Amino acid sequence: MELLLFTVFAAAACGGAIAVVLSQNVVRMAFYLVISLGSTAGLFFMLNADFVGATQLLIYVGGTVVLLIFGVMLTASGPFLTIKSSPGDMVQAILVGALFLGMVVVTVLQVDWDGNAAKLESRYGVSSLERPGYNQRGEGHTTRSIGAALLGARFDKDLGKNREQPSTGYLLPFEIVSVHLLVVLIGAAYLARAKRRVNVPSEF
Amino acid sequence: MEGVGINGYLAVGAVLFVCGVICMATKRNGIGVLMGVELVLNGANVNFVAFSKFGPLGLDGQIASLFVIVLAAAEAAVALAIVLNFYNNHLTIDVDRANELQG
Amino acid sequence: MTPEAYIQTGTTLKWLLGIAWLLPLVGFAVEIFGGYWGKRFDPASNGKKTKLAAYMAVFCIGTGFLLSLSAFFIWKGATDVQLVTAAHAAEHGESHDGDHGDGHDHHDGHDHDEGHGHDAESGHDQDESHEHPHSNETLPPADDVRGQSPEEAEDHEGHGNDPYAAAFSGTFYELAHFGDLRISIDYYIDGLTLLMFCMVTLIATCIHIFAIGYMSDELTEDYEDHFVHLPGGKHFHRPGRFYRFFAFLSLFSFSMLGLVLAGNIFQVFVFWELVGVCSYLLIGFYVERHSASTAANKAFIMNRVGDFGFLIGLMILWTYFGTFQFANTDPQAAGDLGLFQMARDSHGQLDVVDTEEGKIVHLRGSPEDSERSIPYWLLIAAGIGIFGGCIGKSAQFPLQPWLPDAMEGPTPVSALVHSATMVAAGVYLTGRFYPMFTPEVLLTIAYIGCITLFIGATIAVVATDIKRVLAYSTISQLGYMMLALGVGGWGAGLYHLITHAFFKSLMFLCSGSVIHGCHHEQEMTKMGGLYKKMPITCWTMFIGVVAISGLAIPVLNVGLAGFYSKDAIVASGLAFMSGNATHFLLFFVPLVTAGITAFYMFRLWFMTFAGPPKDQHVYDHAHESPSVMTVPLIILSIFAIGCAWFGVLEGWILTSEPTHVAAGGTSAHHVALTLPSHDAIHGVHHTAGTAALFAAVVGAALSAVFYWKGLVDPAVIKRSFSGVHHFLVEKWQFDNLYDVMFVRPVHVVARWCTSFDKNVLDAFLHSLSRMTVVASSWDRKFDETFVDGLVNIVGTSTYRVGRSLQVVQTGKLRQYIMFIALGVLGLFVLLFMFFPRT
Amino acid sequence: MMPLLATETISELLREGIDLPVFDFWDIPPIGETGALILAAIVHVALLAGFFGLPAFAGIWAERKVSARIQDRLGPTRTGGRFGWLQSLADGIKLLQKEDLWPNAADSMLFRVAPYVVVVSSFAAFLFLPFSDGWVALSLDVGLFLALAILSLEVLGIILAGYSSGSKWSLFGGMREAAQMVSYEVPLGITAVIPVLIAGSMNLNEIGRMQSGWFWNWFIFHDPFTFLAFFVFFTVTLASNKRAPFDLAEAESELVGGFHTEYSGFRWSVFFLAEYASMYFVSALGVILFLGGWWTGIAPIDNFFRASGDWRVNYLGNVLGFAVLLIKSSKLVFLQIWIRWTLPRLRIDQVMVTCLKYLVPISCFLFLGATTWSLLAPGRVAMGMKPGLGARAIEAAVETPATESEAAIVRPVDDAHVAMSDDSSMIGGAK
Repeated sequence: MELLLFTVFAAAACGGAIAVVLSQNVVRMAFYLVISLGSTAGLFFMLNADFVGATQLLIYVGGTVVLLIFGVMLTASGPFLTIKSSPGDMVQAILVGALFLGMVVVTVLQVDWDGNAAKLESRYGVSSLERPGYNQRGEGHTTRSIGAALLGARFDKDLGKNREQPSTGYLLPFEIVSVHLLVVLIGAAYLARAKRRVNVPSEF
Repeated sequence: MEGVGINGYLAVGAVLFVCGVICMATKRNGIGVLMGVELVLNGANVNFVAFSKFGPLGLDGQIASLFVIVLAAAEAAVALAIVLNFYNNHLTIDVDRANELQG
Repeated sequence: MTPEAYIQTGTTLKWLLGIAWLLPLVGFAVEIFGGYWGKRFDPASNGKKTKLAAYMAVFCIGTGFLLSLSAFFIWKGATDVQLVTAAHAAEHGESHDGDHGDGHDHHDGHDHDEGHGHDAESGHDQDESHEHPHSNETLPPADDVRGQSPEEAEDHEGHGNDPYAAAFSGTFYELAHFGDLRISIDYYIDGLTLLMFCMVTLIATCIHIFAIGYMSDELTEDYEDHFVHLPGGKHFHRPGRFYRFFAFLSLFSFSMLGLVLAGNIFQVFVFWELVGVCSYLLIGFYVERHSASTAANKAFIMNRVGDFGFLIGLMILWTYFGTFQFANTDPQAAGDLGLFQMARDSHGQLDVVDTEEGKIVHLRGSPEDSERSIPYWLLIAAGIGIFGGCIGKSAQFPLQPWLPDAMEGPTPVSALVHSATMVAAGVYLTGRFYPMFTPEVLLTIAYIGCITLFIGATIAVVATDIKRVLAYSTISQLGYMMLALGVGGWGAGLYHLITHAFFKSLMFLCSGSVIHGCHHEQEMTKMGGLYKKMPITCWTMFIGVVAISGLAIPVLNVGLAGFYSKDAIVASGLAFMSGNATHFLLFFVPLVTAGITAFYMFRLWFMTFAGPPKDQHVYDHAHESPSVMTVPLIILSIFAIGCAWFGVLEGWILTSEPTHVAAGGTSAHHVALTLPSHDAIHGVHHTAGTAALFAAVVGAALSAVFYWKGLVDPAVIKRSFSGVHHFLVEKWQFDNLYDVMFVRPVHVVARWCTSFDKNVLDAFLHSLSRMTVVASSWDRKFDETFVDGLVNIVGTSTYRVGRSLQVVQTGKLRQYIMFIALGVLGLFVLLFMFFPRT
Repeated sequence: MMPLLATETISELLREGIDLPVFDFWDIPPIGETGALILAAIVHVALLAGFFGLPAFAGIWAERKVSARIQDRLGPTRTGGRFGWLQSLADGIKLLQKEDLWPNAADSMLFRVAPYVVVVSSFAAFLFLPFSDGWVALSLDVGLFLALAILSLEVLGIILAGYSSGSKWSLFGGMREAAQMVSYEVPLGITAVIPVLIAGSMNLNEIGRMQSGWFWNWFIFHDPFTFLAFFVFFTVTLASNKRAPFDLAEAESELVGGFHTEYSGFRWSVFFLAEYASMYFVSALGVILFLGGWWTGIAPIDNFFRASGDWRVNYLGNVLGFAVLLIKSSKLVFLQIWIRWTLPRLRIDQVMVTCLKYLVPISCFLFLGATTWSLLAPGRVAMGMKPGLGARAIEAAVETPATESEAAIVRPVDDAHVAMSDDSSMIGGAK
C-alpha cells in the first residue's frame, strides 16, 4: 500500500518536474509545477510530516504558484507567450543534469544507512530513531510539536530527560523569519511599484 | 506493509533537484527560471523531511523544510518584483537580454 | 527610635528632599529648552517674551521650600530632638551616664525653647555641670549609634545631643562599583541638612521672585547693553535672555541642594564643581561685557586652585579610608562605617598612637582590618586639602579676590550665589566635615578666618561701589564663620551661616532694588537721600544693617539675628583665648572687626539713603521698585529680625553637632591646643557679648559722625592717611601681589619657553626636516624605478589576465547556472578522487 | 497507519472486522488493513460525492427562488414542477447534452483541465469537514489548515481557465480572480486562526467539540473579538467564493462572463457545481468555527444524546447533529444569496481596498484582541497553552498529552518537568 502510494506520488512529482523542464509555455509550466509540488506534499504526508505537507500546499501551491502566474499575466506581451530555448542549450543542460543526477544517485546508493545508524547508536547510546517524546508510531501529529518548537519549547528533545537547560527551540529563527517576511513584503512592494522612467538609457 | 527506504525519497529529491537545475539552465523566461528555483528548493525539502523520518534529524528536519518553504515564498515575491522591474525596463522577460554586465 | 520607625522616617525624608532637590533640575531642563525652542516655535510672540520660565523656576524652588519645610517637621516629630543651647549640650552629654530617667534633661530643654536668656539660666547651668564634673582631657561625652548594640541605641532615644540618632543616611542610587570603589548618590540628612534646605529654598524663592522684577528688562527681543561699547559709539544689541537667567538659577538651586543633601564627600565634590559652573555662568551672564567675562574666569580659576587641594584631600581619604561616605547611621547596618565613624571612636576621640615611624591614627572598622591606620600628618594634610576647597569656595584668604569681582553678575545672583548659599557652602562643608579635622587643621582654619575677616572688613571701609561693600562684608562675615569653626564654636559658625544668609541676601536684594531704582548706578558717591524715594528699600536695608552690625538693646539683650550669632562667635573666640593665651588675636581681631563692620555697614546706609542727594540726576530718576521686588525684601527682613529669637534655631543646629565638640578637649600632638567646651563658651558669653555690642555701638556711632551728621569730613581723614587709604583701595595689594607673584613670573617663563621653542626646538626640527627632504628625494627615485616598476608589472599582468577572462563573463544567467552545476560536479569528482571512502 | 487516510469512524471498524450488533447477521470477516482502508475510502468518497452534488443542486434552486422573491419575479416559482425544483434538473440535463467545444485560440490542454482542478479542489475540501461529532472523512491535526490550502487550489483552476480561454474577457477575469484571492486569503487565514487560537487545535472536529453545551459556548460568543471576527470571516468567504458583491471575476456587465466566457455545456456546469459546493463548504466551515458546529446549543438535548451509553442513541444524536449543521449552514447560504441579490457589485479597486485597507487591519486587530482576551481571561486556555507561552507549554502538554506515547514517557519524570516549568518563566518572559 505504502509502496503503491509512493510510486504514484513519486511518479507525479518527477513527471511534473520533467514536464516543467520540457514545456515551453509558462502557464503550462506553472500547471505542471503545481502537480509536482502537490505530489511532493503527498510525499510529505507519507513521511509523517503532515504540517509540512499542509504548508507546502497552502504556501507553495496556493500562494507562490498563483503569484508566479500572476507575474506571467502582468508581463505577458502577447497571448500564450513562449520564449523557446535553443535545442543545443537543452541538450547541453540535460547532459549536465544527467551527470549530476547520476552522481547523486550513485552517492546515495553508496551510503551505508544501517551502518550509519549503528554508529550513531554506539555514539549516543540509544537509537537515534527512537527519541523519547517524538512520535514513533508515526501518526503524523506533528503540529503541536512544531508549534511549540517555533515558540521555543522542544517536546521531542526535552520531555522525559532530566535536563538542566531546556532547549530554546526555534524561537529566534522564527522571529528572524517573521521580520524577514516583513522586509520582503515592503521590499517587493517597493520594487514592483509602477515607475515611469523618463528616459531609458540606451547603453548599459 | 513493505517500507519504502530512504533511498527512494532521496532519489525523488535528486530528480526534482536536477530538473530544477536544468530548468534554470534552459529557460529563457525569467519566471521559468524562478520555477526552476522552486523545484530545486523542493528537492532539498524532500531530503530534509526524508531525513527527519529516517535519519537523526527528527523534528529539526521538518522545521528546516518549513523555513525553506516560507523563505521560498518570500524569495518568489522579491524575484517577481525584480522580474516586473526587468519587464518595465526591457519590455520582455527574456533573461538572455539581461546581459548588461557582460565582460 | 526603633529600626522600623528609623527606616520609615528615613525613607520619607529621603523622598521629600530628593524631590525638592530634583525639581529645580527638571525646571532647568524645561526652561532652557523651552526658552530656546519656545521663541523658534512661536514666531507670533514677536518682541514679546513670556515670563513662563520665571514662573516655572519659582514654582520649582517654592515647591522645594514647602517640601523641605514638611521634611523638617517630619524629622522633628520623628526624632523628638531636645533643643539645647551651647550651655546645655555639655551637660546633656554627660548626664546620661548618671541620671537617666529623671526627666531632668527634658525639662531643661523645654525651658530653653521658651525663654531666651543665657544670663538668666547660666547659673543654673553651671550648677549642673558642677554636679557632674568632668575633665576636658578625657571626656567621654555622648556616644553615637555606631558600634552600639541595639539596646544601647534604644537607651539613647530622644537624647538631644546624640547626633546620629537624629541623622539619616543612605543611598539613592549606586552609579558604579569598581572593586572596592563605590560611587553612589548618597544622602545624609540631619538637622543641619534640613535647616540648610529650608534656608536655601526660602531665600532662593524670595530671590527668584525678586528677580522677576529685576530682570524684567531682559524681556525683550532687542536688549541694549549700555556697558558694552562698540566702535562707533554704539552699544551692543542682543535678544533678551530672561529664560536663560532663570534656567541657570534653577540649575544652581539643584546643585546647591545636591551639595547639602550629599551623603559622601565625592558627591559633595561633584556638586561643588556644579555650583562652581553655575557661578561661572551667572557671573558671566552679561558675557559681552569684558569685565563680566574676566570676572567669571577669575572666579572659576581661583576656585580651581582651592579644588586642587580638595582633590588631594579626596585622594588621601580614599587611599586610607576606602570609602567616601560620611557616616552610616542605619542602626541595622552597624558594620558598614563611614569616614567619621572610622576616624573617631564612640566618644568622638581620635585614636592617636606614637610609633617609631611617627604618629598614626588607628581607624575603626570591621574586625578583620582592625590594623587599619593613617599617618597623623596625612590626616592633617587631608583636612587642610579639603579646607583648601572651602577656602576657594568661601573666598577666604588668600583666594578672596574673586568674590568682589563676581559682583559683575546680576544682583539677584550676588544675593543668592555670592552671599547666602554658594560661598557659604565652604563653611557648610567645614562644619559637615568637622570630625575629620585635627586640632592643627582647626587652628589653620581659625587663622585663615581671622585674617580674612580683617582684610574684608578693612577694604569694605573704603569701597564706594554699593555691591562691592557688601561683597567685602560677605568675605569678612565668612571669615567670622570660619574663625568660629576653627576655635571650636561649631554651633556658632553654622548659626552665623544661617543668620548671615538671611540678612546678607536681604541687603543684596536691597542694593539690587537701589540699583534698579537708580538705573544701574552702583556708586554710593552719587546716591544719598534716597529714603524719600524708596522707603521700603530704605527701611528693610536698615534692618539688614542693624542685623549685621550686631546691635541690640543693651539691657534687655534683645537684638536682631546677627547679634546672637556674632555674640556666639566672639564668645567662642574669647573662650579659646582663655584656654590658649598665645592665640589672643583670635579674640581681639573679631572683636575689633565687629566695630569696623558696624562702621562700614552704617556708612553704606548713610551714604545711600541719608543726607542730601549727591547727584541730582540720579536722585530725580530714582523710584521705588515694584512690589514683586519689595515683597521678598519684607519677607527676608522678617527673618533677619526674628530668626534667631528664643534660641530655637541654635538649638536645632546643635542637634547635629559632632559628639566631640560639646565637651571641648585638649590636644598635644603637633600643636598644643585646648578647645573650649560648651560650658567654657557659655561662661564667657556675657562678657564677650557686652564687648562685641560695645564695639558695634562705637562703630555705628563713628559712622554716624562721619557720614550722617557730617561732623568730621571723611575726605580729611582720607588725606591724612592717604597711604593706608591707598593700600585699602588697592585691596591690600592682593591683585597686584598676585600679578607680581604669579602672572608676571608665568609671563617670563612663557617668554623663556617661547625663545627656547623658537631657537632650539625649531632649529632642530628644521634641520630634521631638511634631512628628511634629502632622504625622501632618494627614496623617490627608488620608488619610481623599482617599486613602481614592480607594481606596474603586476598591474598590467592582472589587466591582461582579466582581459582574457572577460570571455567567461558572458552576462548570461543560464550559463552561470551551468557553470555552477559543473563546478559542483567537479568538486564532487575531486572529493571522490582525493577522499575515497574507506 | 498512514495519516492520509486516518478516519475515526468507518475504517476503525472495518480494520478489526465489523462487529456492530446491527451488522451481526452479515457476518463479514475481517478484510485486512489495506482492504479496510480502500473500502473506507470508497465509502467516504461515495458519501461525500452524494453530499457534494446535493447542496449544489439545492443551492442553484434556492438561488433562483430567492432572487425571484427579492426581485418580485413570478417565473421561477411557477415553472418546473412544484416550487420550481425541476427547473434545475432540466438545466442540468440540458447542459450535459450540449456539445463540448473550445475556442481555436485556447490552450486546449489547460482549457480542458481547468474545470477539473476547480471541482476536485472544491470536492477535496469536504474531506476535512466534520458533519457531526466524529463524522469526518479525514480527522487531521491540520484539518483546517489543509482545508484552506485546498480551497486556495480552486483559485488556480479559475486562473488557468481564464488564461487558457484565449479571450481577453477571460484573461481579465482570471487576473482579477488571482489578485482578489491572493489578497483575501490573508484575512481569511487570520480570522480562521482566531477560533483555532481559542480551541488550541486545528482539527475541525476538536474545534466543534469544544463548543458543546449551551449556545454561549459557541466561539462567536466567546468574546467581543470573536463576535466581530465571525462577520469578517463571513465577508471574506463571500469574496473567496466570488459571490456578489465581490464577483468581479465573472462580472457580466464588464467582462461578458469573466473567466467562464468561453465555457459551455458540461464544463461550464462543473464550475457552477464547484461554486455552489464551496458556498456550502465555507458556510459549514463558518458554522463549525464560530456557530457551534453540529450542536443544537441547548445543553440538555445534546447531553442526552452524548451521555447515553447506548450506541444507538449516540448515533441518533449524530444524525441530529448532521441535521443541525445542515440547517445552520443553509441559513448562511441563504444569507449569501440574499446579499448577492441585494447589494450592488463593487469596482475591482474597491474590492482590493476593502481587503487590504480594511479587512486585513481589522482582522489583525481582532486576532490581537482575541489573543489578549485569551491571555487575560482566567480559566481559558490559549493555543493549548497556559498564559506565559514558551516552555510552559510543556506543562500544558503534560497535563493533556497529545498522544499516548508522550503521556507514557512523561508520567514517570514529573520532577524533570517541574524543573523545566520553573525555567519557563524565564523563557516566556513572564517574570
